[in-house]
Amino acid sequence: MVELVWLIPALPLAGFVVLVVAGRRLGEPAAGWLATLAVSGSFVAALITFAGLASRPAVERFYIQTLFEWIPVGNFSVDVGFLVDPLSMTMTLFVTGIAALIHLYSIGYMHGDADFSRFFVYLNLFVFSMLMLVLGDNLLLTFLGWEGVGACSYLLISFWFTNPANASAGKKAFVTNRVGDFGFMLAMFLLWTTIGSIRYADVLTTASSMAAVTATAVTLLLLVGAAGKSAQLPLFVWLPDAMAGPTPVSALIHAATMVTAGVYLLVRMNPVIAASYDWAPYVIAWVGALTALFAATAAVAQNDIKKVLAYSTISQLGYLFLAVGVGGYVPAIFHMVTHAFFKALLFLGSGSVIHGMHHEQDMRRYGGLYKLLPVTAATFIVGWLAIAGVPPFAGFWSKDEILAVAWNLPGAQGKVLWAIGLVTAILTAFYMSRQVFMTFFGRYRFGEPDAEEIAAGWDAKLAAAEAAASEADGSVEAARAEVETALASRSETEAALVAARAASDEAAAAAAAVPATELEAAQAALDAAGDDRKAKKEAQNRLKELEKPVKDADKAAKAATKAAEAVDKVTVSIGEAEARVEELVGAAASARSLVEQVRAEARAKKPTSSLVPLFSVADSSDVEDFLPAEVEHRRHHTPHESPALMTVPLLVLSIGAIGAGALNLPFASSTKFLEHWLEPSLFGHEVHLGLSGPHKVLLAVVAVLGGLIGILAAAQTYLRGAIRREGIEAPILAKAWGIDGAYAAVAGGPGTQGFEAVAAFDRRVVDGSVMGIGRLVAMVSALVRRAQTGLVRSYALGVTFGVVLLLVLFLTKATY
Amino acid sequence: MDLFVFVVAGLIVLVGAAGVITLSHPVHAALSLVATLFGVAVLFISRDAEFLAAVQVIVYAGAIVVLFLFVIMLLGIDRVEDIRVEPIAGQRPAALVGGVAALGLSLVALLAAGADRTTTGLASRTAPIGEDASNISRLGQLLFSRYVFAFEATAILLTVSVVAAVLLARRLPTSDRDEMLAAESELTVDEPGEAVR
Amino acid sequence: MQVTDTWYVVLAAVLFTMGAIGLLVRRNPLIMFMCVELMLNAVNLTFVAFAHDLNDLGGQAAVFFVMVVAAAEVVVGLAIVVAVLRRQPAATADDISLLKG
Amino acid sequence: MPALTLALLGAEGAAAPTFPVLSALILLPALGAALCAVLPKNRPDTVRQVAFLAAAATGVLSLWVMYHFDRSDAGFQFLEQKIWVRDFGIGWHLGVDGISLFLVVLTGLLFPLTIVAVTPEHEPKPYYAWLLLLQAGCMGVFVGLDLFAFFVFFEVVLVPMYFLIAGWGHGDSSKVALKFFLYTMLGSALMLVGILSLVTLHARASGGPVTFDLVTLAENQVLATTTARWIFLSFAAAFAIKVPLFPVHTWLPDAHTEAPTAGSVILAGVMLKLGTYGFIRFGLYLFPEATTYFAPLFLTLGVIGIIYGAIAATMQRDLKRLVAYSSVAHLGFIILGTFALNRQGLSGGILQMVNHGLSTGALFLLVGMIYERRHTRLISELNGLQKAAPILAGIFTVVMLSSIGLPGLNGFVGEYLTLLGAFASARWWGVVATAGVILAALYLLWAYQRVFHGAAQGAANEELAEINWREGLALAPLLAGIVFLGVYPKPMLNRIEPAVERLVAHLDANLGDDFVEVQGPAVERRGAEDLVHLAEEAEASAEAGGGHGDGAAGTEHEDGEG
Repeated sequence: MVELVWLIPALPLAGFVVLVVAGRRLGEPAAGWLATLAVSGSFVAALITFAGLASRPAVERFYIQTLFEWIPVGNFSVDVGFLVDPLSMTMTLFVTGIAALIHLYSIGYMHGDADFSRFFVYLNLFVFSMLMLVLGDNLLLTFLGWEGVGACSYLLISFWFTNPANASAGKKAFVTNRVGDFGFMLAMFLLWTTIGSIRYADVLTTASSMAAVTATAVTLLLLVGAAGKSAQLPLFVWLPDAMAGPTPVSALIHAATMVTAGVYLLVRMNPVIAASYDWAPYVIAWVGALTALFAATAAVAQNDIKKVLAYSTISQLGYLFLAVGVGGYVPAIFHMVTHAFFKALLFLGSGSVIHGMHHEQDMRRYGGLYKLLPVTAATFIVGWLAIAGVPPFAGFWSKDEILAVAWNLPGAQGKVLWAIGLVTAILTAFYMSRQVFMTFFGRYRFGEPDAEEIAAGWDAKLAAAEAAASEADGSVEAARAEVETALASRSETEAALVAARAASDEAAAAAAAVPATELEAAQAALDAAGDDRKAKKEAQNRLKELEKPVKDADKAAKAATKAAEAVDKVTVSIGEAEARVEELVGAAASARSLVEQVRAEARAKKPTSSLVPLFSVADSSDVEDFLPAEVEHRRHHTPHESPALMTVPLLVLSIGAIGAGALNLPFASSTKFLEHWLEPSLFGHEVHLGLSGPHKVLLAVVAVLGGLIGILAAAQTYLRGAIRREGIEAPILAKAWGIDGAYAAVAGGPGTQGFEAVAAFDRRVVDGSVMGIGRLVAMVSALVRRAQTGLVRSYALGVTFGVVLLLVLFLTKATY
Repeated sequence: MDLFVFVVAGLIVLVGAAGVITLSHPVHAALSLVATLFGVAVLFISRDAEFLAAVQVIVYAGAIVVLFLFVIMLLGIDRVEDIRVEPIAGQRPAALVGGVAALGLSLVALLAAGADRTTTGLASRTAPIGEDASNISRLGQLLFSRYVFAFEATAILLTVSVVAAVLLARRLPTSDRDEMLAAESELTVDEPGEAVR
Repeated sequence: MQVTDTWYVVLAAVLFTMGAIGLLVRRNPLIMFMCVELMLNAVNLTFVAFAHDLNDLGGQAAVFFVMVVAAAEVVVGLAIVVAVLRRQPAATADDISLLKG
Repeated sequence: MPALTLALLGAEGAAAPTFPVLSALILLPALGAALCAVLPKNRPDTVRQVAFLAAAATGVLSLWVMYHFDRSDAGFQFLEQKIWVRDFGIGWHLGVDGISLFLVVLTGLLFPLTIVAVTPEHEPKPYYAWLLLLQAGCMGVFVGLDLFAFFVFFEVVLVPMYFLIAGWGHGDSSKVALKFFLYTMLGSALMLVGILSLVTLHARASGGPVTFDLVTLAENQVLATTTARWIFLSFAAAFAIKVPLFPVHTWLPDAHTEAPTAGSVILAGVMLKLGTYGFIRFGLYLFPEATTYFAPLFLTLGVIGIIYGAIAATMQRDLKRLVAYSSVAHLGFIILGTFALNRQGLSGGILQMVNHGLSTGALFLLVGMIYERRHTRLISELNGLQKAAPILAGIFTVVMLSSIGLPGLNGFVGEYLTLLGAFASARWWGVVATAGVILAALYLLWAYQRVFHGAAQGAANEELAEINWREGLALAPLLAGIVFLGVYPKPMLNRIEPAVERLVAHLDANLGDDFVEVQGPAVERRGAEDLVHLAEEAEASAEAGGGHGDGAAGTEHEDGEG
């Protein structure tokens, strides 16, 4: 039955291949089901193998299955083969089990995604790599899985690649892990050069004969690798960003399985750690403890529901390192398993919330969701109690063990580590409670604009007012321009009037100049003419010509009056225009005053801190019309519980989160199932507690009290508002003590400049010198070219001197 | 007696040469060249090379110089070279130095050997100049026996050169001529102003 | 006063030098050709002188061939000169500088 | 090519015992080139088919060679030895061993694939003729066992590449082609001096006749140490330029950038290997002492290449240039492995040559495809391509990961072995080089992110055409090789290792105590039963109350109910 081990990784691999080939054709949801089936199959295979292994006597629970020789060169040789022992079996079981659940969940979560099948391709590949990591019978095969999961994590983090943030997060994860892998590779090289093999069977059995210095070097190099993969200080920076990936990925890869690989590696190599100097393990312990504390403090101030869980994961992994460092391998694995359950649960729960909340991840916009998402809320609360260390939930047992082992460490160091662990436990309880309260309890805030949005609203309002004011000013200007034009036209018309009057006077004078006598004479002549046609005609003409000036005068007079009327009209229009200017100026003034008023209001009412008031509804009535669109959006969106596909895994996991503690109950040796199970793989390097019963009970009580304190503090803060949050959610915590920022600054500043400098050096100096030589040749030949004058006679001169030289030669050589 | 001949002929030769290189008018130069050639012919006789002397007069003075004169006439005799100017800087002093150096060195080479023995090498590999038969007949025999191939080659050479001369000097049909002119201008275009000094 | 062949050779050397200098100094292609002829004659003179000195007709034969070559050379050369001058009537040796680099 | 015709006559003169397959490997493409050159201009398709047939036939023949290669024989196989120029001891001496075998196969397969994948923009006739001539030349270099023949082919290779770059390249390709030509020519000139002096000095020192035969020259080392070192340097100069190593690498980015796609593929896939292959075959084999003497120098140059190339690649704005600089880094690994002078390093180096040929060749094909579609290689111009062309992006991802050195893909095996070897024999070089692995991820992933990720801007990026069947056909074998060699490199290593062992033995024989191959100690494999034994011991000691865990084993049974 143990011989079936090859099946465990084979099934996900098969699923991967099938999906690569036919995934798109299968489409949704068939592809998802296929993937799930493959992983579930490997879970079954794992169970069978487990049964086979368990059926053996304890110390004989080792089985190596070699498939084929992978890289044989000279004295170096590694196989593709599997090492089945209690440790790898434990990992395999919970990896495949949780992976199967998360596959199931993903079918629901990824519903409607364009790249549905691609997602499951990656997931299956990941499971395969993870299993290679766990089951590999040599360090190199583990490294294969190690890099494989890294690559899958890269692919999955940047799954929604159209968003640049996701893409760079994936790259960051990969590169940061590479830094760790540097250590891993060197560790392998060192092992091979010293003991000539990197197969676990050889390494573990010869470790005791290894020189302490070598062993220490290997341990520390492996620690570097593990710190990269398990996001410990100082290489943790990628994990918070990794939350950019789809939530199931965060649950599977960045909480339950991949990130625990570092711990697994260290536990696997326990004989080497044992062979190294005494202080070497403590380095691991301190790295873990500090990471745990650091991450917990950072988690307190996060507002993104997934970021909180991310830092919480880092912190819990710190616990595992702490446990490994103080020799508590069993507690480490124990907590790893329980953590896998409840952290996966929490992530999936948050995923369900995000799913229901329309992909909103900001906890400040949650609140009171337990009514709307009952199942999610219930399971999430289970997970919360588990991680907060409340008995009898799983987290309590495992965390308590770790603290006990730390305390058990002789000397003050143990106590300090224990204290750090305890503080971390308190913080853990606090921030998890904060998350739960902000998400599921309190007022339903989804529809409300939060502080930032209201602030934005105020800005919008102010902007609008200012726009109006400037518009008013604009119209004033326009009116003024009108007035100007009117005035101009009036002066024109007046000029026209003057001219007209002058003309009419002139005409009148002309009319007056005509003597009446002649007129009468003409009249008389006409009368006298009688029927003498010729005379009559002359007289008529004469008369006409005499009367002409009079007619002209009349015309001129009419024109003058018309001009006068025009002037009057223009004057009137000017009056109107000025009136309009007046009123517009008034309007502009009022608009400006309105701006002032709004600004004043804003100064008064615009929320300054980004903290939403949890207990009083933020007043957004003044800026109602100016709020960002998404607020409106959210108002019309009612959160909905996720489908069964997603809730079922939640329920299953919550059962684990409740009951996983039963794996290793400290009441009696007989109940320490996990410890006995793992014993062979630890080759007696496990530290056993030398503490009396009451002593342990006391420690447990302290731990529980710590957890309760944390919960109560959170309740005071986030349910009753008795404690002010400003002090707690400090910005420095929000950006995790600015470490990530510092890295970014170095990489972006000196780093980039340095690289640029190298590139420039390559361009200018290295290539420049080459091209320079070319230019030199060109210059020289240009000079030589001058010698060719093309003048026959100068060539002839050359010949002549040649002759002279020859003669000289002959004479010097000649003998008589 | 032959001292007198040598001096006179030598003077004629040198004066003629000087004329060639100093007289600016090509016709005058050609005439002084004739003088030189005659002088050389005389010297030939005094070194009992009668046949060559004859050829010298007939071919050189008779044919070649006349050819020169033809060409001069053909191209117009009016083009007189201005000897006072020297476009190439330092050409004349250099030429003088070079020439004098060559002369001096070769004289040194000659006189260093002493007056008694001027030449080295084997005598009479071909035929003695002696008095028994006329120089002409013996030279003729030599040319047609020993140097017959070379002699024939000269025939070919002359023919070829005549053909070449005809080809080169013939007046082209205008079209080709234009092409050639075009080609010429292309060739000279990259150095404008060089062609006309 | 015995006139040895050396005198002739010396004379030839002077003649040759004059020809050479003329070639270097003059620009008129025709006159340059004449200078070449001078040099050839100088050579011929040495040939004859040595022939006499060695009592060997070979020298004279050589002179014969030199003359032939000279004739051919003049013919071709003059043809070239004609061709060139026909294109650029005022050309001197310096104007034909197509080989200028 | 006079060389080939002469060779042909020689082959007829002496009746070959078997079919002269290696000559055929050289002649087939050469004849194909000739045929392409004489085919009518107006029938591009015919020319193309002829070219493909010739190249493919060569490929099949090379596969035949691989199939019939006797893995147990460490020496040269398929030997052919004909007199070429008797008086100078120049022979037509061909042979293949584990070192050259896979390079021959690579040369055989890469060319037909390139012909399938890429069609020239203009003048197919000369293009294919040059390409085939190039293949012939490369084959000649890899199978030639006579310094003269080697040099001839080494030079023959330059000419077609020059014309390919100058004629079918982009940008001011003629200038770049000239740079490439002169640069490599300089190295070759030095090497020619080296070859001639080696031959003559060898003849003088050994008192034997003058011979250009590699094996003869290598197998009896008669030169004075310093002389050998100088001559080695003259060879090394040529190879260093060809590889290229750090200070003399600047022709590579230019050539790659301006070259046509096929040119880049062949340049990266095959021609760079002339240098690394030369270092092993003509550096290490001919001058064992000098090689060990100068090893630190070349280790350093290799490491510089790895780091420097990676850094320079990170800052490139041109996708093709970036890949070119990545080649500088990868070849640094090969040099590192070569001068590690142990089996792991050498085998890794040889493996890496082939791997680099596959992955970088594929990368250049892909970049070329992008260029065909977008007519730009500027990373800033490209974005969000994955949306429009997921398959192209997927293939690019796989190739990229192989180039990064992801375990399970071919790139890793070679890289790992070279680093392993270097760590064993030259620890600190190995350590620094390992750091280079980090950078590899950096520049490639960054480039990938900028080109394929993000939202596509501009119609050209949004409507990028997916790869067509022809391109897929060309890429499929490369991908298959990438995966297969990553998962199961054993058959290849088995054929390489005997030759490498022979080289190491050669070093040992000629250096005696001055040389020891450094590698990890040999151990007998342990199995599960040993682990069981260990566990039993642990349990026993725990029962005894001694051992680790401060004797808590006893107490923990009593400890009370919580």
